[in-house]
Amino acid sequence: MHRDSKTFLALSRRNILKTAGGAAALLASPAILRPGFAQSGTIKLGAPIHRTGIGASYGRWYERTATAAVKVVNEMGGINGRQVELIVEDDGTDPKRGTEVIEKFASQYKVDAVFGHLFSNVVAAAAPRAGELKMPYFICSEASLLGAGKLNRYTFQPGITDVRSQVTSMAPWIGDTLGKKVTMIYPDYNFGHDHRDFFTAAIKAQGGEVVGKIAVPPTETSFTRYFPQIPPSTEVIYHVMVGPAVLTFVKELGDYLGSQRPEIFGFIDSLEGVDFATPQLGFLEGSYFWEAYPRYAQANQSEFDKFFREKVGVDANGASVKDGKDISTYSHMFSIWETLFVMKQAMELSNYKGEAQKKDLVTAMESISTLAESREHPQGAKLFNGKTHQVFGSQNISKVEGGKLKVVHRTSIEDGLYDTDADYTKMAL
Amino acid sequence: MALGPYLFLATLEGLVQAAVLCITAAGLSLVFGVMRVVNVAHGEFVMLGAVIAWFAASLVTGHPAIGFAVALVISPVIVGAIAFASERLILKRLDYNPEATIVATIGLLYILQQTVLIVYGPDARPVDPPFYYTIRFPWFGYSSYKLFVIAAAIVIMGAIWFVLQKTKAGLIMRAAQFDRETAQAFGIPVDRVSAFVFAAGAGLAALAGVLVVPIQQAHYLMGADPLLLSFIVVIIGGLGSMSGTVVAAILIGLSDGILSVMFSPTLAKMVSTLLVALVLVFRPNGLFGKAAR
Amino acid sequence: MASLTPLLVTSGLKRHFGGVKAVDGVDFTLHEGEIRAIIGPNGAGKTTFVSLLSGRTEASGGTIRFAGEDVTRLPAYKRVQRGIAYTFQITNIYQTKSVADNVRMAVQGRMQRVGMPAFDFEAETAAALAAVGLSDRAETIAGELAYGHQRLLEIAMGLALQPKLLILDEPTQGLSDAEIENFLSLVRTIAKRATVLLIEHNMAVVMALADRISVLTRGQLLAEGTPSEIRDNAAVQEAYLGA
Amino acid sequence: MTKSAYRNNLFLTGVVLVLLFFLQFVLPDYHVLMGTRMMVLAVFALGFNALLGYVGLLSLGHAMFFAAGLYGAGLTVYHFGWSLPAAFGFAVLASALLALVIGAVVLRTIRVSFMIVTLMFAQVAYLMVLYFAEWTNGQEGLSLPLSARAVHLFGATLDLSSAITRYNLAFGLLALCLMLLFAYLASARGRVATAIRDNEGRTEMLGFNVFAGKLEMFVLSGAMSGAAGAAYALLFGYIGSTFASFQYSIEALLFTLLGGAGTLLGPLLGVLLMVAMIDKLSELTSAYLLVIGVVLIVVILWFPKGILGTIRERWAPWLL
Repeated sequence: MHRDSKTFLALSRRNILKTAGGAAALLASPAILRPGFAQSGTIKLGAPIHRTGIGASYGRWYERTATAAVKVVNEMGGINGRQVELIVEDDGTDPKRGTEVIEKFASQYKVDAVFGHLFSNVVAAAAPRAGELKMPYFICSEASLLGAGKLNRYTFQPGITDVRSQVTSMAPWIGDTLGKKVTMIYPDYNFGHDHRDFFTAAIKAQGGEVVGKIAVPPTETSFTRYFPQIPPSTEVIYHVMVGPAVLTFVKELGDYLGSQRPEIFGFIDSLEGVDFATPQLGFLEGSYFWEAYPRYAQANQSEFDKFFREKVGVDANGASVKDGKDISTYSHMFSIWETLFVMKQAMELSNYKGEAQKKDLVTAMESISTLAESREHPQGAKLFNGKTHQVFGSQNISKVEGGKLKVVHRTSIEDGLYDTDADYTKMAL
Repeated sequence: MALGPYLFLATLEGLVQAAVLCITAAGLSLVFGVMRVVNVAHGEFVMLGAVIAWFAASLVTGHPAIGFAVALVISPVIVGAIAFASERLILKRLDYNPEATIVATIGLLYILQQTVLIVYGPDARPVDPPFYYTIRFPWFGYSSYKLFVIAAAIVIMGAIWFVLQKTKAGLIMRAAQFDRETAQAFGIPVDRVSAFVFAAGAGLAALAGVLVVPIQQAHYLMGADPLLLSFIVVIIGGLGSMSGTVVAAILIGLSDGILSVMFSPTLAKMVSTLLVALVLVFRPNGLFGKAAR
Repeated sequence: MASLTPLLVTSGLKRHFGGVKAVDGVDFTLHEGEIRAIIGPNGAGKTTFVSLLSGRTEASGGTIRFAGEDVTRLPAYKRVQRGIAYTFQITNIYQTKSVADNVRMAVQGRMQRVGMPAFDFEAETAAALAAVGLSDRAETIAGELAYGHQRLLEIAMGLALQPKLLILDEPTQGLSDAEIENFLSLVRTIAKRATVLLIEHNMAVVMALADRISVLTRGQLLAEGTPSEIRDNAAVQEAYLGA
Repeated sequence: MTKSAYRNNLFLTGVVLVLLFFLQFVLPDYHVLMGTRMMVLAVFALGFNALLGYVGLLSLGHAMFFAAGLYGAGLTVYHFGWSLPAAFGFAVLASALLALVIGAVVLRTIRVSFMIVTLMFAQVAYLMVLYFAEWTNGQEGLSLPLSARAVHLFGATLDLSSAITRYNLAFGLLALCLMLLFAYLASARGRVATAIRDNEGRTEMLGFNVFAGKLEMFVLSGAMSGAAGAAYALLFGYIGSTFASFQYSIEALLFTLLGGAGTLLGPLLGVLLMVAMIDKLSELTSAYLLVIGVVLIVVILWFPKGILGTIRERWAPWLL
């Protein structure tokens, strides 16, 4: 039922971009562009995807994963007997367009829910709009805004743990195994600030300290100039970077540090979608990465992971089965898959049939608590907090060995739980 | 890090930036000098150069240096040809009217950038440097390829100087720059010179793109920064003055390198852009340009 | 004919472009009501001189006094408001506006100067057009007029400003003999209300119109006098014939 | 302007406004939203056109005034909790003031220099938004709080989350700006502006202060762009640095050139066509900005007068 975006795109490019006349003809015929207009009796889900802009490498894989998940759902008979239709819009990883896309989903396509928003700067702008439009809005972004009570009753994060929980659960291991004096390098927007604030607090609780904080604008293309700010007393470099230039960042870090490097603990974000078998990344051997979901199939791989890889089209090295050089954003993209299945669960709980039941969908979501490891949740078991709308799962710490990532530590769900006053159930529906 | 090595690193970074900037801005300056056209699409030519280098590197097997060498040759040629065609099809028809050409080159900017998005995709893709060796200083390591970029820029600028000063083509360009009408009267085909100059300017931008791509990765949005910086350089150096351009590129590259190590890069960009705007208002011939005629 | 009050006085007026001294220390006096012609060989600095008077070019040195006031540093539009009107050597009109609209702009300019009294816009416009004989072409687009008529429109705009001093820069250039005849009587009419300063190459026109003539060479005032005095002046003859 | 031309223009503008007003009753939800956005952007384009179309100054930095209005309104609401009308008024004043200061500097330059200098000032403004992230929250931007989504005025409450309310507010602003510009252009001051555009030297030699005339229009233009930005912030409840970017300056230029620079209704027409085209194309390809490039080049090569400008030239010379 869903539209195969890839061929559709290829086709449309050929069609429209050649002649202005073609574009004019298309303008005059809005109804044929979207299957969404013609169909009723389906559940329509809007997916705002970062097809372009700084989140593009994530966006491509989020789209593939969402498409695969919708296909699986439809093969299972859909939701409440209705087929699921996926409508994708590009938001350019731009907060402004993020808000406009939400409006478009609500007023033009009249979707039942929106899911899959990733970059937290876009989420921060789009969530209030979704709340105002009373549109159930499921994010896959790790944004800690939600757990802090800063968003609204219609926003949920049921597929991935937020940054606060991630760093809280890993700080003890970092402090004990790698060192207590940490220098942080992070992107200068709220995602990075979450890392800065929550990790600083978490490592302090372990008796450690953050000795250097280096904020880098997410659109930066050259990084060497930032590195002299790394204090000599640093025992651990903690890096997390996003955007199109992540590989440059890591390479320049390698050039700068050379062989006598301190311990390095990175968030896989810094190399998400990047091949480890790049010659200049040799210096990472023996360093550590956070992974929400191990990119390289581990020795104890679960059957659920096998199923997930097969359906999305990813091999044991985390690359596309069609192109071994096309590396997935494995540690994040599972979240859009899991999110869809949580939505399915909530829709089934509330016997959701259409738009009028959006409020029931919200309350059904709030009643969910445990999620077992399964094909629907291949990353592992999770706890969902109905009050804060946030899910909690286990984190992995992997070591680079022979150019691959091997999990050396897995946190428990409890390690990442934190106290908060947020309670969205008290907000008006 | 102590202040000395800190400054040393900043200087190295500044020189690399100055080197790339020199070549890019030289192209922009040449086009403005001879044609009086402000080419807003200049940054996209840099981007195209880098993207073509990626294609070259992925098509040519074997040592990365081979792909790089191929890119050094074909990138400027292909980009030059694209520029040549746009000059014939668009700029010439506008009779080089200054305002109209700015609007047209803005259009060109979007067309090039978005076409690359369609053909090449939204990802940043790496290109291996022709050689990979890290020079170890006592305080930090530094990529030898970056030093190569500085050397390459010196060679290229030398070649530009040679062409402009010592060859007939250079003489023709200088004549056209000095006075279009008179040059025309002396039988110089100013019209055809324009097309070649536009192509040459774009080719230089592409060359800068090839040089920078092993450091930066090829990405469809990478044209914005080089455009703004070369604008700044060309304005400070005096519009159309080649030697002014070189001096300004070194000045801007170094100061930007040093300022961004010391302060926020955003602040550095903000202040330099503001200063340059004021230079253009109050000293329209640039800081190093000749006094008002 | 000429009254004794000087309308315009320049002293030591200079304009240098780089090393070129286009106007180099001119002391010049113009009396109210006269018709003065400025002549001189090409490149003598005539146009630069009147540009300095009208404010289109800034003086490098010296002073300009108009109606007793120092106007040396005033911008051009303020001098126009004080009563100095300038008609361009190369016709400079609103090509896309109608003839009447061209003149209306001038009337509006004057209205602004005298400060918004009840003002009959259309009557003023019509009067200026009638004075130059363009009444029947009022609605023609100015750019479509014949060259001679464009020159007349230029003068009509000058007239509509009702200036104290009207500067005409080569007004007869490109006109036919018949048009020149017409022009001569027009200037004589204008001179009844305003002082006229004209740059002119056509010596017949100069001799027929001017009360007095000033001769410029190489940016300096060479001679001044009545038409017959100038005609007999040896220095002037030398300058013109290049002896 | 002759009396009949005045009547024709008044009539045409009236018809267009009546049409726009009644559209809200027939359009589907999404198009009401699009219509609202288009009308606000049309105010922006109107402001841009005031400068390009009527005094002949091509600015490449008008996003700076749009952003001044956007942030002037958004930040006072967000940080100081100002009432929406106060924030709107402040934003318009602030952008007018900014235009006065910037105008006094940039109007010393002409033609190409003017374009580049306005571009650079706008770039500085954009970088400032990023740099003062503590206040503006940089690229991520700020969403206005729920309390700022309603206006309490004379005992009545306007709910800004209602699509129809927003439509009518945007309509009111557009109507006001159109009428304002119409009145201005039909006045003596408007004549001076077009005289400057047609022949600057001549106008100065008729005793008009050309610099002041340009500055006046620059301020009017900046204030109108700022009003559009302020309306955008308050109606849609989100402010972010994207609105200050180069692309926004270009869009104003694009709308105006397409519709016809120097025509009263051209910018509105340009906005309608362009925004609809961009919206449709974005469903088909991520590279939808290609259309900006293509339209710019097609217009500049073959229709430099734009749609209404061409119509005026061929069929309706009275068009303002």
